[in-house]
Amino acid sequence: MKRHNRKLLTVVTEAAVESILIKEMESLGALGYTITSARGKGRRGARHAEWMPNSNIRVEIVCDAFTAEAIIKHLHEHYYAHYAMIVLCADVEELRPDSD
Amino acid sequence: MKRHNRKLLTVVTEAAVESILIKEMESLGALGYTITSARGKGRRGARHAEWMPNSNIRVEIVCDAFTAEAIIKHLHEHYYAHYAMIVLCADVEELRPDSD
Amino acid sequence: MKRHNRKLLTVVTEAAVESILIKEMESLGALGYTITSARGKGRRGARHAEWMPNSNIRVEIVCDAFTAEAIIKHLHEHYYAHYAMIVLCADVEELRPDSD
Amino acid sequence: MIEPVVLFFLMGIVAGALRSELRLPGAVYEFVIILLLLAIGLKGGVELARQELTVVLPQMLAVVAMGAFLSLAAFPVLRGLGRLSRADAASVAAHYGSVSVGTYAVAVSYYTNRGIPFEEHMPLLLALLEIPAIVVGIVLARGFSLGIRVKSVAREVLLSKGIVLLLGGLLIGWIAGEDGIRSITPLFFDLFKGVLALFLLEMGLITAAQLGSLRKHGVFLILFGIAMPLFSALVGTALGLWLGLSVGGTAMLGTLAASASYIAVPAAMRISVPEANPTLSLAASLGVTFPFNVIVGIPIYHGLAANAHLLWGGA
Amino acid sequence: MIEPVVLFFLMGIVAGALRSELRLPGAVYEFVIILLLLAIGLKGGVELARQELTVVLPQMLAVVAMGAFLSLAAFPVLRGLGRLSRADAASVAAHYGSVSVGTYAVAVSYYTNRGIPFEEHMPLLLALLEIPAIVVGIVLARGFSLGIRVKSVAREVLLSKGIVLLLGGLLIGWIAGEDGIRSITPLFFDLFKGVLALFLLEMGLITAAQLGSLRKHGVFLILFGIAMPLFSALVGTALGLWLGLSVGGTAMLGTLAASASYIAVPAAMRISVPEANPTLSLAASLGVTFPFNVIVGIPIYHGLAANAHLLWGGA
Amino acid sequence: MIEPVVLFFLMGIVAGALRSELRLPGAVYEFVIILLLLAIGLKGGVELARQELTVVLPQMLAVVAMGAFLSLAAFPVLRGLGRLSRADAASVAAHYGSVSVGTYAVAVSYYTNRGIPFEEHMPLLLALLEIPAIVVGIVLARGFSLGIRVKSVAREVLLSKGIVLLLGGLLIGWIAGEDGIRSITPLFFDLFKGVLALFLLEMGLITAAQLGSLRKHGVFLILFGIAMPLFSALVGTALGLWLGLSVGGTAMLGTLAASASYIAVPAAMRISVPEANPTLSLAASLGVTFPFNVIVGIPIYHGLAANAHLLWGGA
Ligand SMILES: Nc1ncnc2c1ncn2[C@@H]1O[C@H](COP(=O)(O)O)[C@@H](O)[C@H]1O
Ligand SMILES: Nc1ncnc2c1ncn2[C@@H]1O[C@H](COP(=O)(O)O)[C@@H](O)[C@H]1O
Ligand SMILES: Nc1ncnc2c1ncn2[C@@H]1O[C@H](COP(=O)(O)O)[C@@H](O)[C@H]1O
Ligand code: NA
Ligand code: NA
Ligand code: NA
Repeated sequence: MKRHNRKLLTVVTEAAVESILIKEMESLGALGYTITSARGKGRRGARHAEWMPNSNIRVEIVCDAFTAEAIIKHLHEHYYAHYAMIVLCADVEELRPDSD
Repeated sequence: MKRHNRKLLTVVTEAAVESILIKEMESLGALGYTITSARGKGRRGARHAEWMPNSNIRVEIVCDAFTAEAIIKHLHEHYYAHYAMIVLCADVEELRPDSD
Repeated sequence: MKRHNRKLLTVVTEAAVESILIKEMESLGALGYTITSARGKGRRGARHAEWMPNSNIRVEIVCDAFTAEAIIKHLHEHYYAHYAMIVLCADVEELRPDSD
Repeated sequence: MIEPVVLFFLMGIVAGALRSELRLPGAVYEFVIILLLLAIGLKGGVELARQELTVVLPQMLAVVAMGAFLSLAAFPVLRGLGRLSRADAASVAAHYGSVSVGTYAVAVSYYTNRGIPFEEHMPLLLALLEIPAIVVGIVLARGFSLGIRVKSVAREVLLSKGIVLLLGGLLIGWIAGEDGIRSITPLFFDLFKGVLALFLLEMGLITAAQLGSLRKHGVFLILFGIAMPLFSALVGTALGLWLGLSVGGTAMLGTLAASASYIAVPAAMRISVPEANPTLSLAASLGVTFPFNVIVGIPIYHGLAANAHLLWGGA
Repeated sequence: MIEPVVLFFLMGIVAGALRSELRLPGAVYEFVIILLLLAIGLKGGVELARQELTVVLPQMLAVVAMGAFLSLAAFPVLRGLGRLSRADAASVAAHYGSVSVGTYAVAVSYYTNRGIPFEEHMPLLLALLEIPAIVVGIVLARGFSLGIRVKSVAREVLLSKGIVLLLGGLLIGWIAGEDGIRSITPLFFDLFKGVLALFLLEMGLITAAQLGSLRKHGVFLILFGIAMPLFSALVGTALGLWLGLSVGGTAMLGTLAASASYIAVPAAMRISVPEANPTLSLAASLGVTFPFNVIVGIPIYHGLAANAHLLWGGA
Repeated sequence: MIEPVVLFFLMGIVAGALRSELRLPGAVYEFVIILLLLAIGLKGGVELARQELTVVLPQMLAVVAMGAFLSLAAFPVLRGLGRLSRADAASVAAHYGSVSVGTYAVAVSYYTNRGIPFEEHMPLLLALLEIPAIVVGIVLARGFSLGIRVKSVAREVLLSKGIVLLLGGLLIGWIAGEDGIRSITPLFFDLFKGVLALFLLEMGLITAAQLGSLRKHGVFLILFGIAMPLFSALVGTALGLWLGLSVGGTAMLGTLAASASYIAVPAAMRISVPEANPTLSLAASLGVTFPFNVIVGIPIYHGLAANAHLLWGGA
C-alpha cells in the first residue's frame, strides 16, 4: 500500500452551484470529489433550509498541491465575491494500492 | 488570496442539542459553522436512527486557536459528562480573499 | 481536559458494504465511527444516486496509529480491488475528559 | 379480534427483533407523523366548534391538573421502589404524566371501527396534556431554581412540531368547519388508517430496538411500565366520569392518562435534565407501555369506562 | 370566506414567525411539489387534447411575449424608483415576468371550489411563461454578450424538475386521455387539495423566514411586491380578453401574470447573474407577492376578469 | 394501447436521456417501494387465506426449482457466448433467475385493467423466487466452499426490506382477511396505480442512467437481455400450465420468470461476489430487460399463456 501526500480541499458553498462547480473542478484537474448535503451559517447569514436556494453542500477534493492551487485560484476569482463559500485546505495521506 | 492558519473543530454529538449548542458556540466567538446529519457509534452505544432521540449531528467550526480553546472548555464543562459526544481538533488553512 | 494524538481515517465507499464494513472495523479495534451519506465521483465513475447500488457513505474512524494501520491493511486486502473506495489518513487531536 | 393496524406494529417488532434492515426513511416517518397530527387536530377542531366554552374550559383545567398529578404520583415510586436517581426518576415521571399521540391514534381507530362515539375535541386535551408533566419533571429534578435553559425548553415544547401541528389543525378545523375541510378529506381522513399502519410499523421497529436496553435495566421498569398505565387509566376514568364525559370519552381520557410520551418529553428532558439517562425512560415508555397500551390496554380501558358508567354513570 | 387551504398558509406563517421548529422534511416538500406539478400537467394535458392547435398556438406566442414584456416593464421601475443595481433590478424583473406554480394551484382550488370553469390547458401556458423572463433577465444584466454559463442555464431551466414534470404530465394526459388516467386519479386528483394544503403550510414557513430580510430592504420592495402584480394582472386580463378566453381563463391568465417565480428563476439567476443579491428577489416574490396573491390577489383578479368581460367581453 | 402507467416510465427515460435534473428524493423512492410491496403482499395474503395448502405447497416447490434452473441455464450461455468471467457470469445469471417486483406490479396493473383474473397468491411465489437464484449465483462463483460472508448474505436477503415487506404484508392480509384490511384500502389499494406511476417514473430515470454503460458492454448484453426473458417466459408458461394455473396465473408465472432482479440480487452479489462488475448486470437487467418486459414483454407473455392454454390447457 502506498501513501501519497495530498491536499484535502473542503469547500462549503451554495447547493445551487453544485453541477457547475463540479464541472469546473474536473476541468482544473480534480480526479474525484465527495459531496454531502449540509446546513450552516457564516458571513452571509444562516443557510439552514433543505429548501434549495438556502441549502449548502460540502465538497471534498483530494488532489496534489498543484491542482489545489489551481482550484483555489479559480474559486477566488469566480465564486468568492458573490457566493456563500468557505474554503479549507489541509494535508492528508491518501492510501492507494501499490499498483496505482 | 490570503491563507490563515485556523483550528478546525469537529464535534459529533446528539441531534437533540443542535439549536442550543449553536447558540452557545456563537456566543463563545464562532463566526460560522457547518452541520451535517450523521449516524455512528461510540462509548454510549450505537446512534443509528434518523429518529430524533437516537440521531447524531456532525458540527464543524473553523476558528482561531483562542476561540477553539473556549469552545473546548465549554463543551468539557457542560456536555461531555452527559451527552454522547466526540470532539476533534485539527490544523487547517482557511482561504480568504485579500480584502478580508 | 486531555488531548490525545490520534489518527482520523476517512473512508468513502459504496453504501452497500456499510454493515459488513462496520463489523470488520470494530473487530479490528475501532471503538467508534461516524457515518454520513455522500455522493461523489472517482476512478470508478460517478456515484450520484441516493439509489442504493449507486450511493456512497463517508465513514470516519478516530483511533490510534496501530489500529489505523490494521484497518488500512484490511481495506487494502479485502476492498480496494473490487469496491469504489478512497481512504484518507490525517493527524488529529481528540479531546477527552481527564478521567478517560 | 386484534385491531388490523396493530398487526403492523407486531410485524415491526418481529422484523426489528430479527434485525431486519427494514426502516422507514426519516423523512417518511416525519411525513406520516405530520399527516396523523394534522388529521387528529382537524377532526378535533371541527368538533370543538360545536362545544360550549363553558363545557370545555373546566375539562382543560382538570386535565392539566391530572398531568401534573400523575407525574407527582410516579416520582416517589420510581425513587423508592425503583431506586432511580433523582434526575432519572423525574424524567421517567415526566414521560408518564404526559401523553402519546400514537396511542391516541390507535384508540381513535379502535373506537371508530366499533362505532363507539367519543368527545371529538379530545385532541385539545391531548395537546394540553403534553405540558404540565414536563414542567413538573424539571422542577422535580432541579427544584425551583430553573436555569436559563428551562425557559428555552418551555418555548421549544410549546413550539415543537407536535404541538404546533395539533393546535394548528384544531384551529383550522375550528375556523373552516366540516364543509370547509371537505376538500382535504381524501388525504387527511380517508388515508388515516393506512398512514397509521405505516406509523405503527415503524413504531414496532423502534420498539424492538428498545428491548435490548430493557433487558439491562431489569424487571422494575417492566413492572412499572405496566402498573403505571393501569393506575393512570383509573385516574383518567374517574376524572372522565366526574367531568360527565360519555363512555367513549371516559375511555379516551383513561387511555390518554395511561399513555406515556416518547417524542416531546424525551426531547425536553434531554436538554433540561441532561444527567437523566434517556435510554431508561424510552425503554419503559416505548419498550413496555406503548406496546402494552396498543395491544391490550385500549380494550381494558374501554371495559373500565363501560363498567364505571354502569356503576356510577349518569343517564 | 377565505379558501380553507389558505388557512394552512397562515398557519405556516404564524408558526414560522414564532420560530417554531416545524418544517416539512426536504424530501417530503419535493414529493408534494412533484405531486402538484404532475397533477396540474395531467389535467392540462387531458384538456389540451380537446383544443385545436390553431387556437392554442396564438395563445402560446402571446403569453411568451407577455412574459418578456412584464420583465422589461419592471426593470426601469426597479432601477429608477428602487435604485437597485443593474444586476439586482434584472434579477427581480425576471422573477416578476415569470410565474409561480403554487399560486396557480391555489387559483385552481379557488375556481373549482366555486364551480367556475376555465381553459384547462392553462398549464401549457404556465410552463411556457417560465422561460422568456429568464432570458430577458440575463440579457438585462449582461447585455447580449452571453457567456458560457448562459447556455447551460438555458438547458438547466428547460430540463429543470418543474418544467419536465409539467410538460411530462401534459404529454401523458394528452396521450392517455381522460379514460387512460382514470386509474391514477385517486393519487393525483383526489388528494390534490390535501397535498396543496401541505405545500402551503411549508410555503408559510418559508415565507416567514423571508420577513426578516424584508425589513432590511425597506419599504420599496413591499410596495413593488404589491403594485407589480396588480399591474401584471391588468396586462394578463387584457391579454385574456383579447385572446377570447372565458371569464375563468381570463382570470387565470391575470393570476399567472401577477404571480412571481420563487423556484425556477432564483436558481437560474443565482448561476447566471451571481452578483445579484438573491435575498432581495426572494423577499419580494416570496415575502410579499406570494402571500398577497394567495390571500387577496386571486379574488381581486377574479373580479377584474368578471368586470372586464362585462364591459368589453363577447357573448 | 400502451398501459398509461408505462407512459411515466417512458417520460423518465426521456427526461433521463436528456440529462434533466429530475429525480425522486431517495426517501420518496423508498416510500413508493414500501407502499407497493405492502400492497402486493396484503392483496396476496387475503387471497392466500382462500387457498388450500395442498395446492400452494407444490407450487412453492416448483417455483424454487424454476429459479435455480433459470440461473443454471443462463450461466453457460454467459460464459460461452458472452465470454464473461466466472464471477460476472454467475452474477448476471443470479439476476435472471430471480424476479423483479416492479415488473410484477406493472403486470398486475395490466391484468386488472383488462379484467383478467389470476391466482392472487402470486406474491408468495414472488417472494420465494428471490432466494434460489442468489444461492445458485454464489455457488457458481465460489463453489461450495462458502465463506463467512455468505452466511450473512443469506440472512440479509431473507431479512431485506423487500422480502420482509412482502411476507409481512402477506401475513397481515392472511390474518386480517378482506374485512380486516378494508380500512387501509384507500392508502394501499386505491392509490396503487398512482404510486406505481411514480415508481415507474423513477425507474425510467434510473434506466436512462444505465444506457451509457450498456453502450460500453456491447451487443451481447442487449441480445441476452431480450432473449433470456423470452426463454424464461416459455419455461414459466410451461410450468404454469403443468401446475394447472389459470390463463392469467400462467401469464403471471411467465412474467415472473422473465423478469430480472435489480434490487435484492445486486445488493447480495455486491457483498458475496465483489469481483463481479455490478454495472454489467444492472445494464442488462435494468437497461434492457426491465424496459423490454414492461413495454412489450407483458402483452407477449399474456399471448403466450393464452395460446398455450388453447393448445394444451384443461377446461
Ligand atoms: N467559521 C466557519 N466554520 C465552519 N463553517 C463555516 C464557517 N463560516 C462559514 N461556514 C460555512 O460556509 C457557508 C458559507 O459561508 P459564508 O460565505 O461565510 O456565509 C456557511 O453557510 C457555513 O456552512
Ligand atoms: N472513535 C470514533 N471515531 C469516529 N466517531 C466516533 C468515535 N467515537 C464516537 N464517535 C462519534 O461520536 C458519537 C458520540 O460518541 P460517544 O459519546 O462515544 O458515544 C458517536 O455516536 C459517533 O458518531
Ligand atoms: N480525488 C477524490 N477526492 C474526493 N473524493 C474522492 C476522490 N476520488 C474518489 N473519491 C470518493 O470516493 C468514491 C470512490 O472512489 P473511486 O473508487 O475512485 O471511484 C467516489 O465516489 C468519491 O466519493
Ligand atoms: Na400519561
Ligand atoms: Na408574473
Ligand atoms: Na427471472
